[in-house]
Amino acid sequence: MTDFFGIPLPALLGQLLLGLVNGSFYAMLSLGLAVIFGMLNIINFAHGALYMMGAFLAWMGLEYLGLNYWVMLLLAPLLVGVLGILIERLLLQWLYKLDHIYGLLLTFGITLVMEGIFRSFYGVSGQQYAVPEALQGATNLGFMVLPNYRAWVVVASITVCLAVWALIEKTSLGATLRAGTENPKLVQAFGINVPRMITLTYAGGVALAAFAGVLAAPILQVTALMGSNLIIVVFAVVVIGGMGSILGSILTGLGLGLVEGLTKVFYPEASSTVVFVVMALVLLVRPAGLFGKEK
Amino acid sequence: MNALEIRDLHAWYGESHILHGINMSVQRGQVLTLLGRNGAGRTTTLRAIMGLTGRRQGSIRVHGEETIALPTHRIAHLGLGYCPEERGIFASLTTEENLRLPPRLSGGRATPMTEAQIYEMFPNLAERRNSPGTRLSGGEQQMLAVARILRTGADILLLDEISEGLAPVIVQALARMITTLKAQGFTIVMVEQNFRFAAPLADHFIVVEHGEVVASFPASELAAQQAKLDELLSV
Amino acid sequence: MSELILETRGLGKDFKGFTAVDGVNLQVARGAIHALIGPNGAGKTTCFNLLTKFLEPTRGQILFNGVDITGERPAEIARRGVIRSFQISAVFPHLTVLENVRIGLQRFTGTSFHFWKGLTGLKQLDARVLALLELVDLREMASLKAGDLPYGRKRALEIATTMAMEPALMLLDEPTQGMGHEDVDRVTALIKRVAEGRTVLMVEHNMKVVSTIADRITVLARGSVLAEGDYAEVSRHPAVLEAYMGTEATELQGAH
Amino acid sequence: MNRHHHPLLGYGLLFGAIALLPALGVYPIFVMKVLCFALFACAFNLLVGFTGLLSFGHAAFLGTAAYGAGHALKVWGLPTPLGLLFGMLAAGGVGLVFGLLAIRRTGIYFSMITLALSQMLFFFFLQAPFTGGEDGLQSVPRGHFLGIELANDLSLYYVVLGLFIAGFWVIYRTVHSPFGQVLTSIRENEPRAISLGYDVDRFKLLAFVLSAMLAGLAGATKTLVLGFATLTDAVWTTSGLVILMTLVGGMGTLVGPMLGALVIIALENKIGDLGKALADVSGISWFNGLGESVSLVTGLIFIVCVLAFRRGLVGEALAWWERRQAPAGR
Amino acid sequence: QISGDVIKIGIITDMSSVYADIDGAGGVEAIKMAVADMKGMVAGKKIEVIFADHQNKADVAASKAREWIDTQGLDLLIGGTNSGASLAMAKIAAEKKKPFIVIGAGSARLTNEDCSPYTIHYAYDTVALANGTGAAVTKGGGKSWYFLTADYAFGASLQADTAAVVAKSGGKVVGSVKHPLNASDFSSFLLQAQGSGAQILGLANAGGDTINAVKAANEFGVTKTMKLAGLLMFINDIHSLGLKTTEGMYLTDSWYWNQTPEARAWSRRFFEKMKRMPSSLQAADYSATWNYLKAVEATKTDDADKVIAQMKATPINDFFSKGQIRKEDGRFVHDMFLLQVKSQKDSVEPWDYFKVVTRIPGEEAFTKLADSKCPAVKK
Ligand SMILES: Nc1ncnc2c1ncn2[C@@H]1O[C@H](COP(=O)(O)OP(=O)(O)OP(=O)(O)O)[C@@H](O)[C@H]1O
Ligand SMILES: Nc1ncnc2c1ncn2[C@@H]1O[C@H](COP(=O)(O)OP(=O)(O)OP(=O)(O)O)[C@@H](O)[C@H]1O
Ligand SMILES: [Mg+2]
Ligand SMILES: [Mg+2]
Repeated sequence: MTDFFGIPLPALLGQLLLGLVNGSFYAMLSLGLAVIFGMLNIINFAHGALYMMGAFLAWMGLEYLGLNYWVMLLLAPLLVGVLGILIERLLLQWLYKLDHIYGLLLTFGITLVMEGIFRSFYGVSGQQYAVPEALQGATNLGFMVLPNYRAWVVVASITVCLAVWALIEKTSLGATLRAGTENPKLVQAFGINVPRMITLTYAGGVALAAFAGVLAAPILQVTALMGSNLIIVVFAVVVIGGMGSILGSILTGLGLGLVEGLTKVFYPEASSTVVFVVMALVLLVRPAGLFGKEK
Repeated sequence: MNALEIRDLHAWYGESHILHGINMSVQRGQVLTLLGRNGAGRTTTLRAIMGLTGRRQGSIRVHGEETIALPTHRIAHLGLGYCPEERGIFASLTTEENLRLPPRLSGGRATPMTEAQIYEMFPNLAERRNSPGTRLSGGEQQMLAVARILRTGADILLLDEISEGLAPVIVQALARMITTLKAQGFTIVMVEQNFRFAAPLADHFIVVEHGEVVASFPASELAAQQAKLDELLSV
Repeated sequence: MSELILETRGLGKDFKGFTAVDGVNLQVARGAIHALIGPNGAGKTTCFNLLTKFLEPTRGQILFNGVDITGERPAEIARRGVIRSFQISAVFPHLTVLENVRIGLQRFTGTSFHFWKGLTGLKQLDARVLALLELVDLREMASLKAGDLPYGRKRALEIATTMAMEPALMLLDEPTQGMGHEDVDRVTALIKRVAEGRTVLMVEHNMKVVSTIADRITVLARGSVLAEGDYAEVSRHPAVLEAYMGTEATELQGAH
Repeated sequence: MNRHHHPLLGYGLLFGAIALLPALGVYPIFVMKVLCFALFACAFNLLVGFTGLLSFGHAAFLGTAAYGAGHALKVWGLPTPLGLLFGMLAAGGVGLVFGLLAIRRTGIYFSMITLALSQMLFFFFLQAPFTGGEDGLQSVPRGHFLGIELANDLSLYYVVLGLFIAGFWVIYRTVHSPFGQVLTSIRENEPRAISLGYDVDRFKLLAFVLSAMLAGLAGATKTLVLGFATLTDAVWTTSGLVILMTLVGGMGTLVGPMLGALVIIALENKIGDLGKALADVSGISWFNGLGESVSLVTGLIFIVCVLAFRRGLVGEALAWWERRQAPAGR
Repeated sequence: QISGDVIKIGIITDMSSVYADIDGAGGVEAIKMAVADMKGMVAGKKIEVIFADHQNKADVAASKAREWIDTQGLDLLIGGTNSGASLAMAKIAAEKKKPFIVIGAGSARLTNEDCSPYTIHYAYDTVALANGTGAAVTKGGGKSWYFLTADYAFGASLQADTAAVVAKSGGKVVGSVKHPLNASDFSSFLLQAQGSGAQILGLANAGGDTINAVKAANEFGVTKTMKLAGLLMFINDIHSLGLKTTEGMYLTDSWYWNQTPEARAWSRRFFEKMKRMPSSLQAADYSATWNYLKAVEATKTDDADKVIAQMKATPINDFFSKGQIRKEDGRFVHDMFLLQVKSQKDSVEPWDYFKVVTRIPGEEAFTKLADSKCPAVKK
């Protein structure tokens, strides 16, 4: 058996695969964050809280209404999207012309409020959500036994990521979106209903977060604070990829999952710090991130 | 029916009252030129037509339809194409995407130009079609700004200082373009600092001063009005 | 010292495969007003950015007073006396007019890193500042915030700030752009006045300005030098007529 | 323009009032804690408000100095002033390293690099044996300060106030110095400052190190006051907290960050009491729960602040004052 | 002799963050129940309860404690969860000479290196947990151990203490992996654990980390080859994980609501108010308050030294526990319990989660005086 720094190769492959699973969460969350940043110029700190809501909605759907995983996988993003519309219309729309810091602060405030509300209703220990029946069990890949559900996570999130990327970078709708954030008034003067477009973009971005939340529910404990642990990493992913770069955030998300997977084998204590090491290194070498365009 | 009919238009930026009752009308197929000193309110007039200022008051009819209460995108769809003073090229879009950005206007009555026609008119743009919009030089950006509203089918063009910062050859090309457009039946409202550029093109002149119209005459009276005009435009 | 204050040899700049400036050999004589003209996108602003090292040249050399300064940082070049203005007006909007100019002068006091000192030491510069403001007719506005000035006055303030640096070579990027006729004439006269005893390299579209004050003109097109000479020579040059001035050039009237 | 005539008089009155607080029955330890954070926020503001650099890793300096001073006082047994100085210098050293790495980046990337570096430092503090992990470095002795016995809360109070005034004075001086003028010009228009021959990176670096050292002074003093240093001092949320303090108070104003620190620290410490008082007065028992909802209430405050008081409390007050003055002035 | 004519009891705990469920508002309620059971009066004076959220920040905890003592005339300080916060508060209490009862914090330092005559450590500590689970599980046949450890001081000491016990009981530790706090995804660590071939997976972590680790262990089938032992788990963790995932797990706790009729009776009362069963910490909150008030009643004073002397002299015997607070270091030495999680079909009612496997006598569970690092312990 071949060894790699003392770790058998199959074991290493297994770890990399698990890294990829986490990476697909990062990718999907940072994608939403990047879309929102790109289009609204808002650093949406509330992303983690909306991810948490997605997971909670999945649980609530099952608990109170008996709606299964598949229904909630569609419904939760929709509901969170609607919430996104409210947030954008009521709060964010006043901030577009201001420095990033205000958007960050406001969405941070939203995060605290949302987490506070969920915490006071459901406590902090969280709720249990079972893996849907169709995806129970595991597949033996030779080098490891991979739970089917994790495989599904990878497939689902990569598919969604690529679809969103294509939508934004390759279609004229995407071009309109990009232009709309740069100079909304002018785009509106070309006859495009910009405010509605921006609202829907935000809704779409947070719906992605909710989708990730539903995907995460069977893997992680559903708790009020599950998003706040993640948000800062996802944030870093967006920066490493290059702020607002859609492709950058997807690839960086996946890549970072792999790097983290390796760190968990070789220096496990540092596995949540490694993202910052990577970020510092990348920014020192490439000031605008891996895929970002320098101004 | 006039293509554009403005009555007693007032406009504000925040608390400052910029336009104090503008009156003007443009017939279909005509070129109207707004003259005036820096800061007289010409750009503001165009922006007010598009609904881009703060508060507006009065009446603006586009092809007879009242637009004072409409949101900007609805106004545009009545057939207006706006080329702003600061050009407004999008940095995140390539030249080509910038060009393709404005949609076909539902109320536009003109035949939209094809991309090929546009690239023929502005070869610089064809060459730089894949580079980000704001990486174009100042002048190239100006060309792009004009070019992109020709694709929409807009039949009323609002052009703000389009000859600004352009090389003489290009300015001449633009003059020819406007003559052609006029022949095709476009209605054009131009704001120009460059009188030499504007003079041969316009059918009608309006001089704006402190947000009011202080002179208004057809091109035929230009010679007669020259003295007054010089006085109004000089310091 | 040589006749030439600034010289470039084979200066070039590529942007991701697009060559914006290509093999430019520029020679600016000491004491001259040298104009750089050319169609839009010819690479004039890029040239300025290369000369002041706001952009890194892809190839070529820059010599100032015969010294190779290609490897120096922007601030170093500025300290040699090569001071630029910007195409879009560049003042410090929240500082007063007086403070704007004083920032320029302050560097010579050697106290710029002194965070423990008060501002009284700088007050002694005020007399010189006011003299400079006088030169550009801004003395009465000395205590206004620079951001509140009208556009034309901002450009004048910029020139005053540049003057404070005692520049050996001033680089002015379209100093009259976006101005009304009155301001254009005023600024033209101002440039003429401040050019005495120093060298000016300017980018300008306004042919009236160029023809009245430029001693020498370099025409750029598509990144390289198309022609060079005084106004009479250049304006007759067939390639220049075709690429830049067009058929109306005889009227001595540019875009303004 | 009358109010500009005696700015120092105004500060004198302010500090005089603070000096009197304990005599009025205000709890001195609370005020000391507020003073520490106020200095921290002022130091941060020197960078963001007057130089235009938004650091997202300022807790690193607070934490470094807190641990540094704590270790020097407790383990090495250094005299208190030297311990504080050591903490400050340690923070300055870290600031120099961070600064050298981060200064060349601008905007959000600058913020992110400082965040990344401070997270790495946090990891170091977590792993290093001398910090005591999440239990913290406990029982740091107060000792004497230039002959003053600090065990008494009141003598400590005046020493801390003195340190705060010294720190604040440095900031005031810096802002109103030739150096401060250059910083302002960099914040307003960096390319223009470069073209005037200023090596902006070196100016930014000095500002960064100054800010780090002052933040360090705050951290070291805090350790002295509370008697311990913990990971909380170095964690990223503390970097967030100082941003909030500065914004709530008013970025780019000298007193704003102080007020912001007061508001945030009071919120953290007193909201439970406030809830109880509200419940007692109004008879609505729901308010009793306020104490458990610090973060929820904080969240609401931020939302309101961003929507309605964007320039911060002091900034809004100044703007209001100017609006009132304007018609009279013209 | 009662200062300020009122007995003021203050609790400072995590009310809003990761440990809020195991103590938090429920802990406050338990204290209020004890006060209510005293009819709100002791030695003829009123009893008042105040509480604060330290948000897991030591400086908030310490400044609040100091402020209460300095300005509110606090008579008893109760420290909830979080060791850092409790250590900081212990310093204040010692300096100000006020009784401080630690309930929720686990660090054994509180009665060792950092002991104080004014600190009473009430419910449990990491040593007791290690002794309980480590010894019982090893003796029960779990000879080889692998640790999944939070990269924090409590994780490290939990692992070290347990490893020592395992070795003493004849088992061996084959490996360990450290994970960062709030790691959220544990699959990778679990795979490493599985690769070790050990029989027992010791979870030297807490709260959300333990919960997510257990979840992932189920998902990856680790539970089929290894038995899980939670070294710092509470009933709330089991409640939120559900029996299906936790069935068969071992853990050690100081108390279980269903262990005796008295405990059951009290817990039902608690349930009425909080709509969930109490954790051991919440029961300890009640017990500590009750016994403190009894001591005040007996001594007719709120003088810290006298009351503490009285508490340390009186054996404790209530629904929470039986035992004695050690004079030397303030450790409340009482029995601990090794619990095993029931399977779903064995669970007959809500919150019926544990089977008591063994009772671990207090003397075995807690640090022996001979091993104590407390300077006040004379050797
Ligand atoms: N966004 C704005 N907010 C406030 N005032 C404005 C704004 N834009 C323009 N103004 C003011 O409105 C007045 C008219 O400006 P406008 O731009 O319409 O002038 P103009 O005739 O187009 O002149 P220019 O030659 O400068 O383009 C000026 O006094 C200007 O200062
Ligand atoms: N940062 C950049 N990246 C890519 N291309 C650039 C960049 N800057 C300039 N260019 C390109 O280089 C060419 C020269 O631009 P430059 O701004 O120097 O022109 P200019 O001569 O100053 O024109 P104008 O008179 O219109 O201002 C243009 O085609 C422009 O698109
Ligand atoms: Mg205009
Ligand atoms: Mg240019």
